[in-house]
Order: sequence, then structure tokens, then C-alpha cells
Amino acid sequence: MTHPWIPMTETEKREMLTFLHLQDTTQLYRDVPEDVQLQRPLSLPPALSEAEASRLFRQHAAANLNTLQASCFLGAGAYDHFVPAICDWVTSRGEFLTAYTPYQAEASQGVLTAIFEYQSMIATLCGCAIANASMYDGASACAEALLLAVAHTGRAKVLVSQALHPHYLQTLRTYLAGQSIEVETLPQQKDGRTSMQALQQQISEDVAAVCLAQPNFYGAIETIAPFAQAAHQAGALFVTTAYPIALGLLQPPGEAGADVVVGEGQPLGCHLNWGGPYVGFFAAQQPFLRRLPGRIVGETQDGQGRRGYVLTMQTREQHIRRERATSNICTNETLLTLANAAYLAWMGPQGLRRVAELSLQKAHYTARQLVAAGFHLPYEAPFFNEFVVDLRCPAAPVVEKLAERGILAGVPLSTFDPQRTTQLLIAVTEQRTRSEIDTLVEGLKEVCLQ
Amino acid sequence: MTHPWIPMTETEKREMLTFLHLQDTTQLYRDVPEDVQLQRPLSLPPALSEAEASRLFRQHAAANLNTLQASCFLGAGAYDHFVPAICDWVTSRGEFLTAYTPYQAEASQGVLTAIFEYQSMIATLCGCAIANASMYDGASACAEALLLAVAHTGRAKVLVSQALHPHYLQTLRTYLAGQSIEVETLPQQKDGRTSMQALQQQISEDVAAVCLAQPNFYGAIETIAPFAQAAHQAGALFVTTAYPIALGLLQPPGEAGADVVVGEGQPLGCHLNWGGPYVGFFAAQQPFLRRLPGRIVGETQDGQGRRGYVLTMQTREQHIRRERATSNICTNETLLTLANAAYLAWMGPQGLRRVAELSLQKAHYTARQLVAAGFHLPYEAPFFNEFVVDLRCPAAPVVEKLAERGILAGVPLSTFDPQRTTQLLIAVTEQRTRSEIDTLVEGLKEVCLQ
Amino acid sequence: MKSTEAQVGVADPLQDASTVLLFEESRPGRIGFSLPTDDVEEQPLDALLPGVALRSQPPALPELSEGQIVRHFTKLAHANYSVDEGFYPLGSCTMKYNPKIDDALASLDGFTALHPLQPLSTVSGTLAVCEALQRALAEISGMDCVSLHPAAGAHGELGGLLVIRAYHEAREPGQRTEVLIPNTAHGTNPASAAMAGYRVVEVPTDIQGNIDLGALKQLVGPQTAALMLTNPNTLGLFEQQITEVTACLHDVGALVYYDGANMNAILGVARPREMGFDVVHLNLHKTFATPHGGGGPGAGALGVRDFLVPYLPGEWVERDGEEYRLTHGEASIGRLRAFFGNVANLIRALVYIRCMGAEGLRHAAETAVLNANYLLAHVRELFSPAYDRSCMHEFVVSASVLKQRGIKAIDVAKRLLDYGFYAPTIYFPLNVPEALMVEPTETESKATLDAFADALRAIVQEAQTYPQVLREAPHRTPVGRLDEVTAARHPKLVFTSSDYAR
Amino acid sequence: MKSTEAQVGVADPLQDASTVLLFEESRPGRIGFSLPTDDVEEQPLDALLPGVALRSQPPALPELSEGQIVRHFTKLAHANYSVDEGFYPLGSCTMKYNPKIDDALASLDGFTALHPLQPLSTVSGTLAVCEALQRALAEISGMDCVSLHPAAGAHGELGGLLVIRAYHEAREPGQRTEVLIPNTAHGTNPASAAMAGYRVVEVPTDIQGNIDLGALKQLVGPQTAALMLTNPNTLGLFEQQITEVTACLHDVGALVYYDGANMNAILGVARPREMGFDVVHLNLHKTFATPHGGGGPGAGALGVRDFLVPYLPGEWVERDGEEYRLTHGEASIGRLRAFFGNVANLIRALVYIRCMGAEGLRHAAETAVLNANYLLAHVRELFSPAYDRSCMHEFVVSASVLKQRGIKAIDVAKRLLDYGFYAPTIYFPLNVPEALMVEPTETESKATLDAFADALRAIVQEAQTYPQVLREAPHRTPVGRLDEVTAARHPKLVFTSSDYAR
Ligand SMILES: Cc1ncc(COP(=O)(O)O)c(C=O)c1O
Ligand SMILES: Cc1ncc(COP(=O)(O)O)c(C=O)c1O
Repeated sequence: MTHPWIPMTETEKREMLTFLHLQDTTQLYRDVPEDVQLQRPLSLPPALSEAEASRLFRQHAAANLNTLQASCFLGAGAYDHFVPAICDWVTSRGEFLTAYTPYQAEASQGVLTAIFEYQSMIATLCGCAIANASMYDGASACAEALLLAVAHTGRAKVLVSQALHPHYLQTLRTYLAGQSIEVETLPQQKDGRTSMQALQQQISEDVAAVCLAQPNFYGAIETIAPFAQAAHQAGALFVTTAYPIALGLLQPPGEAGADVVVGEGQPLGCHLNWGGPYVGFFAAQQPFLRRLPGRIVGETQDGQGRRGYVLTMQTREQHIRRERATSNICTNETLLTLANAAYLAWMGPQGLRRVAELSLQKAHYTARQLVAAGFHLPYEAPFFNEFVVDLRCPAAPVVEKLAERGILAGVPLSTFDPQRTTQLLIAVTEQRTRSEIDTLVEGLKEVCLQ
Repeated sequence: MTHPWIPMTETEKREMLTFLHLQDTTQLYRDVPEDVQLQRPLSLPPALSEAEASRLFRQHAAANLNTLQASCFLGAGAYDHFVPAICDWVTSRGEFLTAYTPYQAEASQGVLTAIFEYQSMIATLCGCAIANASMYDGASACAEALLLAVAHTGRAKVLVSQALHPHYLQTLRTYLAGQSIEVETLPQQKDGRTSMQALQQQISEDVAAVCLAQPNFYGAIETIAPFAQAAHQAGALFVTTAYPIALGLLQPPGEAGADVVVGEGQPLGCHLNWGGPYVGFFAAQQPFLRRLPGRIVGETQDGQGRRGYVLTMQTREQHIRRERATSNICTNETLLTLANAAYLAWMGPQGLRRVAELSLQKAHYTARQLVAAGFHLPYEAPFFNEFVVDLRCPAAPVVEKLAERGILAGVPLSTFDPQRTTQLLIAVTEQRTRSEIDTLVEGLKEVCLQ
Repeated sequence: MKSTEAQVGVADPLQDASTVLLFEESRPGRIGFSLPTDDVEEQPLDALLPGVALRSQPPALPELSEGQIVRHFTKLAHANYSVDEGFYPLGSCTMKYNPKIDDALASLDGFTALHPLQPLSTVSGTLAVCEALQRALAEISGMDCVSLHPAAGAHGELGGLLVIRAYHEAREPGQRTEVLIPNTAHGTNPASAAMAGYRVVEVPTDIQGNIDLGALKQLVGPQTAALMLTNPNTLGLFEQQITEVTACLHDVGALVYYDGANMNAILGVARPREMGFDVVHLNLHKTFATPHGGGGPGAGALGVRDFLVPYLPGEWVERDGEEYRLTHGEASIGRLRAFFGNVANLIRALVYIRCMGAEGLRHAAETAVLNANYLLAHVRELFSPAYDRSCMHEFVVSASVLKQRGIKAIDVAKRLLDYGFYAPTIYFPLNVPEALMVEPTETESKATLDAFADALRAIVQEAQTYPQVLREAPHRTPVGRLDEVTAARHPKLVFTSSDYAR
Repeated sequence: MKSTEAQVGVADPLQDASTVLLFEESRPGRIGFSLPTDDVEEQPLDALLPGVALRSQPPALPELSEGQIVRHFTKLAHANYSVDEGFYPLGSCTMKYNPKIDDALASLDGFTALHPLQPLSTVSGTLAVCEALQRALAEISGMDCVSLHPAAGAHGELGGLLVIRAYHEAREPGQRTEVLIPNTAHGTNPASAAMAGYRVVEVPTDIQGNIDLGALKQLVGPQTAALMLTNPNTLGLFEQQITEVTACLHDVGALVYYDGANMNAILGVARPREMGFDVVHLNLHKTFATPHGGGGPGAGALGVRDFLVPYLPGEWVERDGEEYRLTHGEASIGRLRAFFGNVANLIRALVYIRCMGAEGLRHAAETAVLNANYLLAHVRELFSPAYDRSCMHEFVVSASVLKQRGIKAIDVAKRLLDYGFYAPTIYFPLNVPEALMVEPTETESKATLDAFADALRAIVQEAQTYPQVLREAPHRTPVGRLDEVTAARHPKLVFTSSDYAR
């Protein structure tokens, strides 16, 4: 057979088989025991031509309600910030897109230089000394940060805020389960923040790490410095997840005492993509350099003194250190770090601040309008661009109803916690217009308050 | 002000002004007489951010009914053949997309090599010795071919088939009007073809060119060799337009005696784009080498004997020959020649034949079904993938009605000729499925025959 | 990948590897295509095409897998300089940054997958875009109506001159046979005039670099159909007596054509209308940032004063409340091409204009002019400016100062390639010997301008010390200086099957 | 642009120009962003964020125009080798052609602009894609249920091992503490096992290159949780006694994990299920042609036999007539990440599978294996094959024959870059000294394989005549051989504001 993605011709095949003294390709599989060989063709739908595939997948795409058609007020760990065209442009360049991990640095200076720039940007954003070249996503990055703390302290318990993203909590439990590390949660206060009082009670000399989210899952901005202090006093590390857009305005956790700052890089120029690929960032202070998981790029020189970049400190990694590696991560999310780097360069310090301000202002406008419309916000702590509203009626059906009108109204918290039936988590980005917000508020009023 | 597409900072601006001993930028315009200076800002809608533009233009795009949503049976000079992803990939490469005409050959080998390959492919497709590096579109290419014939023969009259695309006829009249060249048409026979008999009567020693379309506008495949012979006997050139996909099957006009073969390159991997940009191809026999309009790329060597490509025979062109140039064309449609080259390489000889066969078979199936449904096809000459059907009721409203159901049923010939009220021109490409065709026939039956 | 070292003791493994052509990689029987299977009953060809002459052998197209084609074009791309890679100071071409968002939006299915003849009711989004662009360009140029029909500048010129011709013919048939064109004009101007059937009369340039008003007055007359003018002109200078110039034409009943190639200098500062022009083309692929595609597609919008509207070529969009419709002039000169226009570029241009806004456009113009003057101030000590005035968005200098070292403009141009820059336009305008025409545009940074000035300085230095290096330049490109003379004398324009044999 | 000549008599103008970092091009006050104006009444920050600690100074991000960023990344792209440019014989990585249509379809707004938590009723298209992919991968691997949750192979490994752990813990709590892993295994296998809390026990390789069955039998026992195996193994050899191997594990109540990195060799030929595997991960970024992105994103689908379904991580799609819904295992090990999976790559993988079909996939496998054997037959005379058997889709040879000339595997690798190829995987597997691991894949042409063999031949020749050239290679890359030792000893991982000063 011939296939457009396989250049070998029938003539060449015969030539090559002859060269190998073979009759046909099945002989190549003589090492595969007969009883293991599949005696039938795979049962798959018939092959499509490119034109047919193109039409079919366009139909699939059109069957979805996308956030460019609808007004999206969903957050909860993934945010509808604008993705500048330059980010798609960067990630679709074949030289980046179709390269492997840069094992041969001299032929891979493009991606290595870009990662170095990415690391630098993430570090300054988080207020940390260093950063790695990406993790799978924010949740797994958080789990790996806790594993770092466990390895560093030799302790086997972590204290994690109950107000972390529920998926992050689940992920870190999965990751930590293997090594039988105890996960204890810190309760949420009435105002939405994590209880500092609880920390003081729960912290002890066997705690490896204290972990908060900034802002937390329910939108509340944590006062993190005291947590950092308390953790450090007990010899534990202090880890935060951070929403990178918020860091355009908020104090970088690294400056407030965080040892490791992780988070989800999706808001920095990556499409929502129904959940992936996303990219976890991982920044840390200098002492944890040799405990970092994942790839790290460093600067060096060639024989003529020309600057160049390489994968470095590889003795931490699985291909060298194997079962004693800092992590098993191999393929990571490099391409998205290029989108992050392009995004952050495009924004610059002014733009990042502005996108944060716009999100903040519009979210607070939304909250004010909701309150004016008679809705109640259960938490009083300051919030950035995301907050909980109590609809006083089950949120999930409301969301379904508004979706039919092209409004993705928020995330019903019942998704994560059946007790929170009437609570809706709303996020607002710079992309929402006042009129979209007003329509949301009207819609909620209409569906809930009548 | 600052703008993301303008890198100059306020500080740099001041530095530069100081360097120039100027106070402000308005002084740069001291040569512009005061009364000519605009005393108000341009009246344009307020500037949009990228995010806002992105949303607005997506709304515009969504307001259209596109041929990936609808079943498209429209032809008449622009065809809904499949555009392989590789064509978009080639034309979106920044190195090609954002380059200028390759005046400095050594830094522009990419596009020059590609054009050389394109010229080679067009020449073999048309059965000609040479081809140029593109014209604006098929219609203007046809006009320029006639101008070539006029210049070559020194005669001032052309005989053009009445069955040429009406837009081509209009275009060549516009082009030829300037130089007061007489355009006489050859009538269409009852079977759909151009009348050979008429040619014999109308041809004379003052005719510069005879021009046919292959297939002609009404779908009929012309028997072109006798026309070529008759033209040559009278010392005229023979020019054809050709539908490049059909050339996968049909005899190349160059082999049947055409001196110049022109046509629309859109079907070869270019999007329909509501009419443009398209790309005219222009192939000719060797004797017309120095009369070709437009850019031409030729092979040469550097000082070390390495092969390379350059714009050549520039003494034909406007920037050297000025008012005595073979044409005024300067910027042409180079990027689309790359799409054409990628398309033809992707297809190869087998694929091009196959896409022609599929279009042929599906068109004839459509015709059979229409006849079976009781419709009449006015022309009896063989056709390729396009034909006229008489709906026996006004075609334009039928087309409007079917468009509402997502069927773009064809081109009502009343668009071009008010006499042809009930005629519909239908084109079928490899993209149409049997079920789409059946739905079209059903739809036409329902709307017309009841 | 770039090479930085060649002395490796053994032959450089890729030294002699010139680009392999698609044809040379072809192998019989290989395929790259994938096509739907036929779902209708296939009939024999001779039943469907009785008596039709078919191909006796397949076209000699290459046979490659898709991946091989991708590699081929990737390698070609790497051998092509572009604005995306670096500074492109090509005078008269306005090689500014082409915003990525313009491409992204013009590539939406909802724009690209539209047949030009589908019912207008199904393309209201595109009609809205075209109408808005027409309005914006009318405002920018001051013209009363704009047709988006022409595919490029020269296409617009032809259309515009035919409009002028139709106008005069309707009034004074056969009277006006001449078009006046300055000797500095771009080649398309006389070529278009000739295609439109006019005799071209050249107008000299005065010592200020303006059109020679005295000479012009001698040349105009009842036989004059029009003057074609670029302003700023192709010397990068604003015609200081522009209103006198246009009045001089109007006084004899002739019209004035504005070649808008240099409009980038004066966006929002001055408009052709107030200067007295009657017909204007705008190169959207210059001033309005649509990418040039290595030689096109462009788009050459054509605007005219009200009395010329009946003659406009092609169709334009008219808005009627919420409805859009196509319209055309009652006495239209006709079509210049089959369909509406280069729509994908029209979309790009409107995105650009909408994202710039009025203030942004003026800022672009002022910055372009500032950049050019700044660069000229650096370059003026190296090469003699053609005319010693402050320039608009570009300037022309002469490399003849290097003549005594045997160095020509082309040598400077080729050597610039080694420095990582594209070359300026050379040998144009024709009235300046050894012309180098430099246009930095507003999208270049001061750092780039400084680096370019440094490179020119270094090259002038090299001209003194190692002139041979310049004469043999370029040295860092995929091929060395190519022999254009042989290419033109013994043209090899296609790869043929006999080449396969080699 | 490539250089082909450097002796130009004067200093090469770009000789010392290494890449300028974005930070180094930054100028205060320049912007690249454009953001909507605020249409709500802005409130003072301290009113909205009372008592909240704000940034005291802006992050040290670079300040650039959009066009400058485009140029920067264009230049970086030109300094990056990729499958789109040439042969990438990186063993174990399956660097095949990544079809452009996959990227085009995965990039449609309708797929990319979907929030992971929007109502399922609004994402039925994506659910349909995921469900179809699950089914296809289940069929290809023979597993009963597939979760598309893991982001990469190693992520799947961790998930799979935790599944195994959960399964054993439910039956025999605390009993099974060891995972057996061949000494040829990829580093992620032991690393994943350790993360899952297992003790890693290494299994030797026999002289045929198979897992040492005798040794294995000694090592298994009631403490054994699982064996992790790649088949074909990382020597490119099919485990000839695979059914005995898996039976040996099952006999002691242990499970067998299939590392699917090498699945490309046996698509449609043999399936992990029939070999006796219980858990499988498939690297979609290898076998199923999703591009590797310079280091990800990948996707590591995880399939299991029916009795393990309750433990699967994440969620998967179930079809119920026309409806799709998400489901998860009753005793799921939980999430390995926040959301469903690397969806954009899942779309690409399904497009690939749909365009290949069953026959196409098998053809791909057979061609990959034929290509590898063909290349091995050429290379065998130059380097010693690690095991002298016919190989599957890749092979491992040793460069130790060049040791007496002081040449190591890395020198061969670096010199290959000069010949326009990427290098094979080197120094892996660990049991082969100076290993070169070569995987040509099915998307390379015979001509490319021949050229690669020629290059290796030339390099072996150079090792005899000019060994220094190899030791100092590469010579044709943007930078020469980089000092990795210093990089690791004195890590400089970020550009800091003090660098600005320099
Ligand atoms: C001054 C001038 N006029 C006219 C043209 C012709 O425009 P186009 O190439 O778009 O046909 C150009 C293009 O370079 C030009 O610079
Ligand atoms: C044999 C083998 N196993 C596992 C992996 C890890 O897969 P990933 O990089 O997708 O995490 C690889 C990747 O190179 C591999 O080659």
C-alpha cells in the first residue's frame, strides 16, 4: 500500500527487502511469537482522506459552544484571558513544534534560549531565584513541590489549605499516596481565607510543608507572610500556588517567604483547550536548586566563548539518577513555556499590571452588580477576579439554563462539594465587557430570583 | 503615544529629535504646505485592542455562510476543491509571507527556488515550454495573453469565444480598450461549444489571436486543435484559458497547438476567499519568451558553480523598460504560487488525475440524477465537472431558497445574462458526497418542480 | 542552522549541497495526496467524455510524501530573508511589521471558505468588512468613493488611468493623448500609462528634488490627460509646490493621479484630496501592513473624486440600513479581474486600521518620518544625499562616492546581506546615479537603525581597505553572488524531464 | 540564512553575534500589548484590595514591541533543528512526520476555546472525539478501558503503578513492595516506581538482548507488585519469550506493566493484551504522531484490563446513545492533574488514527521496522550492533570501536549535526557502552537512510584521519560544543537585573 505520510515506494520496499535477503515484511516479525501475533486486522473505522477528516472534525468542533461565541465567567483554575495571536504563532512554528527535548544543545539553541528566558520571567514573576522548564500542570506541580519539601526535610506530613483547588488537593493526594505521606488540611475561615489559627495548632516538627493557594480556590486573597513565618519556624517549607495574572498586582509569594511557588501557566497565553495541554510553572529559592524536579536550562559557553544554553543539572533527573531522581518527569510542556514567554514579553511589566487591573476592576464591578441585584457573597476577604456568590437556588441548573443563552455563568461549587449547592464561583477577565456582565447579572436575576 | 507595533519609546523619540535639532515631530513636516495639512484628526472609529478586534472580526466571519458548513455546487471560475493543510502551512510561513519581491536573489533563494518549481509544474501541466511567476488572476492573465498576441503580431483585433467566462470577457475588454484593440466574439453552438464555422468566417489576416476557454464557461469541453490550426494558418496566435484540475485528464492545450495557456490557479490549493487573492497562471511556448508579462525566475550559478535562482529577463519589465515594458505588472501573486506548487507536489501525477476523475464522476452522477428527476440539460457537448441545467423556473430565487437550507446550489446564469433566467450553472468537486448531491437534487425538485 | 566556523580541517560536509529540487527527490509511485473514495458509480472515461482528447501521459509532477514536501519548504523558508527575521530597508516598499493578528483573522474559515458568487445574503460579514474598509480609505485619502477591486498598485494605476480616459473621452473624444510622468517615477507609472493607451511625457525634477514646475507648465496642454505623481515622491521628498502642480493640471482640464505607494509618510497629516488629486491608489501591502508574500498578493484600492465615480472599475459595497449590496458605476470602465478584490488582504488591512485608529496611524507616519530623518543624519556623512533636504519616510543617497574604489551600489547592497540586513532599493530612482533608497518604516527600533548605520559605516570602511570583499559579496548567504547576466542570456526557466536524467 | 563561506578577508561581521536575549533588547516604556479599555467605573486599588500586600515593583519583564518579539522567536526558530527540517534518528523517541492537518484541526476555535468546566452539554464534539480515541486505543492495545488523563508517558507510568498498587493493597495490604525493571529500561520506569512508593529491583538482560528469564524467575515472589517492560525493548528487540515472562509474573500474583514507548513497531501486528500485559501506557507523541513541542506537551494514554478499571485515574468518556458523559472508577486512585487530559493532542492523535486506518497503522509499523533493519544492515559494518539480531523499529550499536582513536559516542553525535542530521540517542540503554540508538521511523525515505549511512561512514573515516574534527564538533551549528560541565557546576538559570547592567 501507499500512504501520503510514508514515502517508501513499492519498488524501494522490494529493493530493501532484497538487500536484507527477505521475501516480505512479515519476516521482519519472526521474533514475535505466533500466538502473540494478531490474526486479524485492527477493528478501526475505515481510513479517512484528509478532506473527509477535515470536515468531520470541523463538525465536532462546531458541536461545541466555544468561549469566543459565549460569555465565559468560568475560572476555577483555568481562565479565559485573551491569547494574543503571537502566542499561537510561536507555538505553531514547526521548528519548535516538531523538535524533541533538546538533548543536542548545539542544534537546539532556539528552544533552549527560549526556556532560559521563560525561567527568568517566571522567577521574577514569583519573586523567586530560580525556576524550571515546566511541569505537566499546576496541580501536578503543586504535588511535586510537596514531594520536594518531603525530600528536603525528611519529614512525611504536609499541611495543606482546605481552600486549595479541589483538583489540586486530589492530585497531591494521589501523588503523595505512593510514598505514604500524610496530608492534613487547614480549614477555611468564615471570611474565605485559610485559618492561621488552625495552622498554629496543627504545625509541628514533623511537618514538611505548609501549602496555600494565592488567591485561594474561593477567590480569597490569603495573607501569606504569617503562614510562611510559622512554617519556617517549625522547620517546614512554605509552598504556594499562585495565579500568575494576579501576580501583576499582588506581592510575589517568593517575597512574602515562599520557598516554592507553583501554579498553572495556562492564563499566560495558552488556550483553554478543555483542560489541556496546560503547563505548570515551578519557581523556588536558591537552596532548592538541586532538588528541583524536571528540566532546567542553564547558560554556558562554547570553546570560543560564545554564549549558549544547555539542559543542566541533569544528575537530578530520571535518565541519570533513575529511582533516586527528584521526579519521574521526562516529556514536560515546553511548547507552552514558549507561549508563556511570548505572552509575558508581549505584556511586559505594564501590560501584566494592566490585565490584572482590568480583571480586578471588572470582577469587582460584577460583584457589586450582583449584590445590588440582591445576591449574597458569602466571603468577606478581599478577592482578585474570582468570587463565590450564593444564588439561593441550586446553581447547576441555573448554569445549564444560561448556557442555552450563550452565557457560561460560572462553576457551580456543587461540582466539588455537594453541600455547596447554591454557590456559584464566578471569574471575570479583561475580556468581559460591561454589557456581558450586565447580561449575566440580568440572567441570574431572572432565573434565580423570580 | 505608544503602540505595540511601534517600538520607539518617548525617551528615544526625544533623543532622536535632539540629534536632529528638532523640537517635535510636526517640524518634520515643514515641507508640507500649511493649507494641505489636515487640521483635524482622521475620522475613524476608535482604535480596538487586539482582543476586541479578534472578537469583532470573528463575529463578521460567523455572519457568513461558509462552504465548510454548506454544500457548495458553485463554480464559474472559482472551485471548492479541497485545500490540503500543507498549502496553508506553506503560505503562513513568515519567511515567505513577510518577504518582498526577491530583488536580492542571494537572500531570497527560498521563494526563487519555489517559483522555479512552480513554473516547471505549470509548464508541464499546460503542455508549454515556459511559464511565468504569476498574474493577478485568470481573467487578467487572459487579457495580458491577448496583449502579448497583439504585440507579437502587430495586429489590432482579437477573436474571442462568446463562451468565455463573462468576467473574463469584461476584463479583457477593459484591458484592450486602452489600446483600442477590437474584440470580436465567436458565437456558441447549440451543443455548448464555440462555433468553428464562425471562426472560419471571422478569421482574417488582421486577427492577432483566437481565444477559447477549456472547458468553456458553460462547461462544454472544446475541441481546440482545429481552432489552433485555423488561427495559425491566418498568422494569429492561439490562446486558451484552462481549468487546471481538468488538465489532470484532458489533453494539455499546449499540445493541441495553443501558443499561450492561461488560467486561474485558485483551484490548486488556494481558498475561495470570496474572490481573492487568486493567482493567474501564464504558460507559453518558447518563441514568446521575451514577450511574457510579469516576473520570471531562471536558473544560474554563483562564482563557485553552485546552482541558484534569480529574477531574470527583467528587460521586459516596467522597472527597466518603463512605457515599453511587456506589462505594467509589478507586485503579483507569488505567495499563491507557493500554495500551487505545494498542491501540485502533494497531488503528484496520480493525485491530480484522481481529483480530476472524482470531480468528473461526481458531476456526471449529479447530471444523471437531475435528468432522472426531470430536469433538462440544454447542452450536449461533453463536460468535465460543470454543466448548465434548465430549472424551467427562475433560478436566482431557487438558489436563495436552497441557501437557507445550507445548499449553495449553483450560479444562476441570469447573473451574467438576463435571458438565461432559468439556467443554473452547477459545478461538482471531489468534495461533494453522494448524499450531498442527492440532497441537492431533492431540493431542486422540491423547489422547482412542484 | 547557521554556520559560524568553516575551518574544520576536512571538507565542510555540506559545502556543496545546494537546494535539492522537489523534482530531484521524486520517486515513481510515491504519493503525497489523500482523496475521498468515490461514493458514486464510476463510469468509464470514454462513456463520459466521448471524443474528447485526453492526456497521453501524466504531467511531469514530482512524487513525494507529504513530509518530504514539508521539509523542502522548511528548508526553502530558511533560505529566505523576511521582515519577520530582520530589517528590510527596501525603499518605496514600506516593509513594516505585519501584525500576526491580521493573518489569524483573515484565515478564519468564515472568511476563507466563501465562494465569490454565493448569494450576497450569505456573505454579510465580509460585505460589512469591505464597506468599512472603503469608508476608512476614503477618509484617509479624502476621496469620495473607493473601489477595492485592483490586485496591486499597478493594477490600480491601470484602472485609474482608464477612469481618466473614460472621463475625457466622454467630454472630448480623442483629444487627450498624453500622460505626464516625472523622471523619478516608478516604472509602473509609465507602463500603466502605455497600457491605457497614452503617450508618456517625462517631466524633469528640479534641483530641490521637486517636480520641475516651470518645465511642467511648458508640457501641459489640451493634449494632456493627466499627471501621475507620488507624494512624497520617490526621492522621499514632499512636493513643496504640490497645490501649484495640481492646479496647473486642472487649469488645462487635465486630471491628477496620486500613486499612493508613499502614503505611509503622511497618514493623518495630509491627504491627496487637499493636495488636489482626483484619483488615488493605495497599496494596502505597503501602508496598511498586509504582508507582501514574496511578491504578492497585494491590494491596490482605487479612490476617486465624486465626478469620476461613474467610471470606477469593478464593484463596491453599499450599505443600506442593515443590508449590504454591491454596486458599480453607470459608465464603469469594467472589470480588471474576475471577482471583487483581494479580499483576504482587505480583511487584514481593516484589522490593521481598526487596531491603529486615527491617532495610531498619524503616530505611525510621524515615527516613520522621524526614523528616516534620523537614519539619514547618520548616513549623510557616508554617502551623498541625492537632495539635501529633510526627508519624509525614506531617503535616497548615492553610492558614487565609492566609485574610485570600484565599488558600486550593488556591492554595498550585497555586502549588507552579510551584515544580516536586507538591502535598500538600488538604482532607483533613475535620475540618481548609484542610488540607494532607504526606508526604515515606523516599526524599526532606534537600536536597529543604529546597527544599520554602523554596518554602512563598516562597509564604507571596507571599501577602502578590502574592496574585493565587497565586490565578491555576499559571503554569508546560501549561495554567493549569482550570475544574472548568464541567467538572462541563456534562460533556463523550467526543470524538464531531461534534467531528471542528469 | 546559512553561511557557506567564511574567508572573506575581513572579520566575519556576524561572527560574534550570539543570540540577543529579549531582556537585552528591552527599553523602558516600550509596549507590545494591547488591551481593551475599561468600560466599568474604576475604583482605587486600596478600596478593592484593603490590606492586601501588593507588588512593590513591577516584575522585571522585557519591554518590546510585538514585531521585535516576532523577530526574536523567528531567529530562535532558525537555530532549532526539528522533524520539519530533517532526519531526527533519536532512538526511543519515534520522531515521525507530524501531519499538518492534525495541527490545523486541533487549532479550530471550536476545540481550543472550551473551558474544562463548562457544562458537558456544551462540549459534545470534544467528548465524541475523546470517546472515539479511547475506543481506538483500547483496540490497538487490547486493553478494556483507556483513560486519556496522563500528560505524558512517565505520567502514565506513575498512574499505572498506582493502579497496580491500589489493586494489590485492596487484596494484600502491605505485601507487595517491589517492582521489577530490566536494566535496559528507560529512566522514567524506575523513577516512576520510586514515586509510587516501590523498591526497584533490576532485572538483567540475557545475551540475546531479551530480559533474562532465568534471573527473572529468581527475582519474582510474593513481594513482587509488578514488572515494567517495554516491548520491543529499548534495545529495539522483541522479547522473544514475552508470554513466558508475563506468565511468570502472573504466576506469583504480580501484574505486568507495558511501557508503550515502542508501540510504533507492532501496530496491528501484536498487542500488549495478547502478550499478557495488564496495564499499558501509550505515548501519543511518539506512535500517534503528535508533535513533541521541543519537550512536550505529550499525552500518555493509560489502558488497563477489566479488573483494574475501578482504579483508573482521572475521568473518561462514556457514550450512552447520543449522549456522552464523564465517568470515573469507583476506587479510582484519583487525579494526576487538574483536568481531563492534554486534549489538543488527543484530537491530533485521533485525526492521525482516522487518516491511517487499520491498514495504514500496520503499514506504518512494518515500514518502520523495515527502515530500521535496512539502516542497521548498513551501519553494522561501521559499529558493532549491541545484539546481533534483526531489530524492530530501532537498533542500538556501540561506538566503542572508535575508542582507540579517542572518539566517543558523543563525538559521533555532535559530528552528525554538521552533516545536517540530528543525533541518535546516546549512552542509552545503559548496558551498552557508548551506545548509539537509532530510530528511523516509517516517515523517512530510503534516500534519507542512505544519506545517513553515508554520513556515518564518512564520520568513521574522519575518526581515522582527523579525529580532532570529531572531538571538536559540531562546527556548523550556531554555537560550537557547549561546556555542560561548567553549566552544571556554576548554574546560571535566570537572567537577572544585574545582567542588564553588563
Ligand atoms: C512608487 C511606486 N509606485 C507604484 C508601485 C507599484 O505597486 P505594486 O507593486 O503594488 O503594483 C510601487 C511598488 O513598488 C511603487 O514603489
Ligand atoms: C522507553 C521509554 N519509556 C518511557 C518514556 C517516557 O515517556 P515521556 O517522555 O512521554 O514521559 C520514554 C520517553 O522517551 C521512553 O523512551
